[in-house]
Amino acid sequence: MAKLLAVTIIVIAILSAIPIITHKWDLLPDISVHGGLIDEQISDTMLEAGISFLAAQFVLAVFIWKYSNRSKEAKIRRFPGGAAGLVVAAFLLVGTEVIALGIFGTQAWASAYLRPPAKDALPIQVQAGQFAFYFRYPGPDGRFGPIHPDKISEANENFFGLDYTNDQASKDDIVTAEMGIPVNREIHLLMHSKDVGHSFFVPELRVQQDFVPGLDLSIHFTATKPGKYEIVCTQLCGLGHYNMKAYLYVFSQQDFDAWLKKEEALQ
Amino acid sequence: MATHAVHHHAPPVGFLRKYVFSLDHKVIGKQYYGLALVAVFLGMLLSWLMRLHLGWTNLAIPGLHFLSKTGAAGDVMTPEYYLQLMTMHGTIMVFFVLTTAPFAAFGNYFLPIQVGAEDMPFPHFNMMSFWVTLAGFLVLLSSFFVGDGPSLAGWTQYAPLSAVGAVAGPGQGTGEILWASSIALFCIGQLLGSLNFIPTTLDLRAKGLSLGRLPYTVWAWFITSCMALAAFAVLTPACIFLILDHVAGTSFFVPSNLVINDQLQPHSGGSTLLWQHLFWFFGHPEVYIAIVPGMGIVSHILSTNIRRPLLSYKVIVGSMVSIAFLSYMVYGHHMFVSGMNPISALAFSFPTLIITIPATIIVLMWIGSLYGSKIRINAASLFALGFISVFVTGGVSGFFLAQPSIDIMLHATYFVVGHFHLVMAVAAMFGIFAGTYFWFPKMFGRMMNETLGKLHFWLTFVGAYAIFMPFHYLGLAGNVRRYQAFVDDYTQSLIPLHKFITVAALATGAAQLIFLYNLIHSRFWGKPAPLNPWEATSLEWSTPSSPPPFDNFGSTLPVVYHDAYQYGVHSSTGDYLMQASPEELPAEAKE
Amino acid sequence: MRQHQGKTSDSLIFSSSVADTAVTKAPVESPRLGFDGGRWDNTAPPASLDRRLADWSPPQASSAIWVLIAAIIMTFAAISSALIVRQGASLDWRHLALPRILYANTGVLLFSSFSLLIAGRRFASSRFVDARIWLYVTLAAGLLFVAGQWDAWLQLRSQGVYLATNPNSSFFYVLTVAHALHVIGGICGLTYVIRKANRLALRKNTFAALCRYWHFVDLLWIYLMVLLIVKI
Amino acid sequence: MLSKSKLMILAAALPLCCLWIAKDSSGAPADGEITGTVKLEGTPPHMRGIDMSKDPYCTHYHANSPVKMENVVVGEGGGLENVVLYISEGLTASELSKPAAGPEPTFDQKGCMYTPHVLPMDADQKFQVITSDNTTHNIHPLPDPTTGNIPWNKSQPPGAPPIVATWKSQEVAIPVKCNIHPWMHGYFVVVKGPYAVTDDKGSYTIKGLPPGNYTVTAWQEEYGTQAQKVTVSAGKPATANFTFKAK
Repeated sequence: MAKLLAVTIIVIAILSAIPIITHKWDLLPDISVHGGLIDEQISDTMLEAGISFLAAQFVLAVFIWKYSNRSKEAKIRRFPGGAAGLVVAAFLLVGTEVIALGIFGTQAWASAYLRPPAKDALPIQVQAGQFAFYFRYPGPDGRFGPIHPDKISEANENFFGLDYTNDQASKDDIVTAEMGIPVNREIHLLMHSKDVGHSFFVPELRVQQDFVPGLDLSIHFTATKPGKYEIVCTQLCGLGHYNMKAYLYVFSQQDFDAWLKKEEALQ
Repeated sequence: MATHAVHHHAPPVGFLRKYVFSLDHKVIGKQYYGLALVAVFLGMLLSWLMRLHLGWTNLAIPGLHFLSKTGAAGDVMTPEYYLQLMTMHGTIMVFFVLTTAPFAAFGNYFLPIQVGAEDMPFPHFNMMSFWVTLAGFLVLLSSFFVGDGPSLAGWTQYAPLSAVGAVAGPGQGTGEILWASSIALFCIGQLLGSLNFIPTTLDLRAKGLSLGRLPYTVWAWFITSCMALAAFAVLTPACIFLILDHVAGTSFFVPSNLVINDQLQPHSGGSTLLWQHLFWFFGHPEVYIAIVPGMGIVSHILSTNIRRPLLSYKVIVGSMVSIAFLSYMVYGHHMFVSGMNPISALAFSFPTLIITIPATIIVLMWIGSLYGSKIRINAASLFALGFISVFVTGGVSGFFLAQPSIDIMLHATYFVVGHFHLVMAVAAMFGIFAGTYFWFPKMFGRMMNETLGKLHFWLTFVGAYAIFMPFHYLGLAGNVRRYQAFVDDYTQSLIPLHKFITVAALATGAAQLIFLYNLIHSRFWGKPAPLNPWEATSLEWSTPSSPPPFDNFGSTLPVVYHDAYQYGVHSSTGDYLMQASPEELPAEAKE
Repeated sequence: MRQHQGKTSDSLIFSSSVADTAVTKAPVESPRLGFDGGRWDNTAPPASLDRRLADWSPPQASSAIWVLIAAIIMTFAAISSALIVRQGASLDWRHLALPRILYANTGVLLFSSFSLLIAGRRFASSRFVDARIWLYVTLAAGLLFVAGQWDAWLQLRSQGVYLATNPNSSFFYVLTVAHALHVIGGICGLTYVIRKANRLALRKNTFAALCRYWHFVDLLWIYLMVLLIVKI
Repeated sequence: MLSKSKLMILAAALPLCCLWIAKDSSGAPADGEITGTVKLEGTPPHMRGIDMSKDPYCTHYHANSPVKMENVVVGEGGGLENVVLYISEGLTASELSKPAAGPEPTFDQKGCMYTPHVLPMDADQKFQVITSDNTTHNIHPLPDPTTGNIPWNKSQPPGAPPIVATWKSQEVAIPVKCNIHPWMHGYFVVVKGPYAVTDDKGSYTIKGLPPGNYTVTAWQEEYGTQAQKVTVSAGKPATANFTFKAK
């Protein structure tokens, strides 16, 4: 029975490792500038975690195999080095390992969060609500009109609560239901939630940030590969959470301008 | 106040006093165990329904509409009903199973016995603790039957979704208020529990039982009650704030200018992050409240079944203590992408990484102790060994989630679900199973069926991995948690994996029925248990009978002469020496 | 063995002579091991074992009180930090003119602690009649404090300041009501102590525990007053 | 003090009176009609196109028929669609309490739009919400809490059975929306007594009215209500035309 347990543990460990090694289910391809560091960090961590995982399971299995149902007079032996050795090992191996991970990880985090957006970053505002994203482009004047919560009305398709009659800045704002961005240009995303907590997650972009109601946050990123991607909500926001999504189109600059023209016509 | 300290030690008379409103810590422990048993099977049923729905989204589950007229008309689960089941599953499991079973149930039953006391110092508080907790459980269940069902905001209940009321979704009105009240009651119940556990450990120890001689379990329960003290004392006001935001129109958690369904909400200026801070300050220690008793139980059972003391008593206890301390400095890692200051994210990241060190040390102590030992295989030891394997597996995925940069990718994905299910849920359950197989003879005076127990272990061990390992792959592929269906294009390829998980979950769940049968059958028809079936040393095996008499040790209380794990020695009884036996060991035999 | 453990640190609070009469009047169960707490020798190992393992443990009543106090501190710490976060979260924070009576209540509560101290002194010098009088005085002061708080709430209501009027009023009510509930808890304890004292069956630990709790709730109120004055 | 015989007479008379009153009110033939048209004067407001790209099913459904908002729908000749007309004054108690005739009003979810956009119904009349879509919707009516109508919020997965409900008190009008598809919104108009809704030409007919003087009220979601006094006589239908001014 004990030997069976040992074998089972080893088999399970190997089976668990195979999909990771063969990249059966892997991260979606990265299309962002800062994403490289994150992927690197993940693969480093995967390596260290994987080794610790396999090592621990194997040693566990081996000991179970060796030291189960021994004879009555067999001698109890003490682990060479004893507790002290293991504690030191834990501090040296695991301790240094995790600290190293933490320090390297700091780079990746900093590249995503601690760097201010570039001057020429394209500002886009995204508003999350139950259960859809809507996007706003400032238009020629480069300014967003103020949001009037009392004017927000999905019934009248006034998703941002803009006052078209009084606010000059609002007149040329372009509101869209899908997000188009130019490739290789930094996007400064201003995040606003009109009701509850939501989150903005684009796996390929290596971007995830919660919307905090009553607190407007902003993130910035640069996409490097044209294509169609999905924006999904990762913060439980109600019954439609699973279906709260929008499409992200990464265009070449001229395609982007054309797309924006088209959207403007639809206003 | 020591209101009830002295006066209750006549044997209880009358059915009510004996079995219902009992002051006896043993009966209360059994009551807690029963509560946890009901709760765990209910929670499992909910997870079955959820898994079925995730595997085959528009599948009609026959009879489902009996459970909820609105949530599942025509037997097809609606999104809101899925989320409601999910919320209830999480709440029931975390609070009423993982906290009550290893901590309140086993703790109540064995803490006083293992310290050689007759009972807890405040039996009336102890009784209240159970009944208040039970009331909390019933209040939670009642939300299935009122209004449009239970809350759908998940067990973390993030504001403002949880605080704005029915307009935010089904169950966010009455159901939400019931949720908050239930948890507030639960917190009070557990505080009353800690109020007993800590003095019991400090003051009621038998003669000669110094802190350095306590069994690991006692330390675990003591540390846990200290953690529970701080954690639940913080969650209680949070729940009260939540209730006030609902019924009194206050704005603790609801900011201004929210527009829900085109209606401008009346609230002003609350802070949504405030809830997250309060909740996770409780929530992260709660994870350790669930797992530390498991660690204690496993250390205890392991030492007994490998017939030797673990490598270092002081190191293991020290690690548990340091885990408890660190657990209050790490809660922010749940909020890396919640709009916290990016710098503070780093500040929370490092303690989180460092907390892996004491955890690793404990694991190394366990594995190192196996070396050169004599492992006895029985249901209890199998689950203890399985605990180590599962705990390691769940633990290493913590390396990822402790790092904010990686959390950008993995936050709120199935990777997280896999992580905490393995390290917290499955591991803690293994601890509970091990404890049950180990202590059942003492609790009920009968042995459990070993064969069924082993069968139960194999199915559960393999099944748990089959269910929760794939969660990590899903997470890496970007599959977001808390979705009732997968409509995103990039998740389509993952649905077969979900189907596989569902099948595994159904099978593993079914395997738990073996355990239930074994439990009930052995309770009444199991073969009578000897006083010390496992040749164990600690005080619970020195009681005059199994189950022990109402005052545990009969007329005389034990005196302790040895530390709790005198195994692998040469004594008159064999290779072990009981804590309470005055026998002196030949010098060379002492470790 | 039980003989050997019969001695207890948690003796009756009354001097031997009175205690004897007390025992004839209201027999008190002889304290048993495990429930007399107190002395370190209760947990010290027999001579045969090395002394390194000896450790200290207080009477369980008082350690329970410390546990209780820890929990209460955590709760109020949570509420206070919530208050600070909430105040920083938005611009709708007003300042509240505290009802004057709060200061009077503070005095009353301080006096109650003081009178409880005197009661303790009287017990120590075994002047039990005075002691009990002072206990009643403390009880009265406690009740007066709660009544005063009630009046403060009424005053605010009459000014139209309700729980949900603005964030700081919410916190004012939460804090004061929470504290008042703890005072009421203390009053229950005090009545229990008085009942015991009347039956001449009061134990040192019980009384000491009550005093700790009472003084703590008092200090807690001082802290709250500072918080209210500064923040609310 | 009354003598026995008088009491007897009174007792006999009372039911007779009741009978007579009842006969009078219910006897008259209820075949009167009010017809007319509702027009919009001035340039209709710009109806924004609806971008359904959030849910591929909806986009695909309207692949070659772009959809616009339906807040103001003007047919040929300025006829205003989706205007609800009902009798706001003049109905007798028995008319008011008479249960609505005809089939249950049905509110369909088709192509991620509500058809009809506005659903009039009688108070306490059963109506049903069905879905023809292969995507999950949730139906979330938001009545004014002061009317005593209770708001609800239920999802309807594809193939789920119809949701049957009633509104217990009159309310003009109850907005209803789908949270999963935020552009989906319509109205339940709950009235007492006979009602009608204008077709794409803006014309309507209220049937089943006994002769008498009535006030007809027209309600439009953007432009609010207008009222007219009308006299209905047996045989020929009375007419009442309405004109709303574009803002």
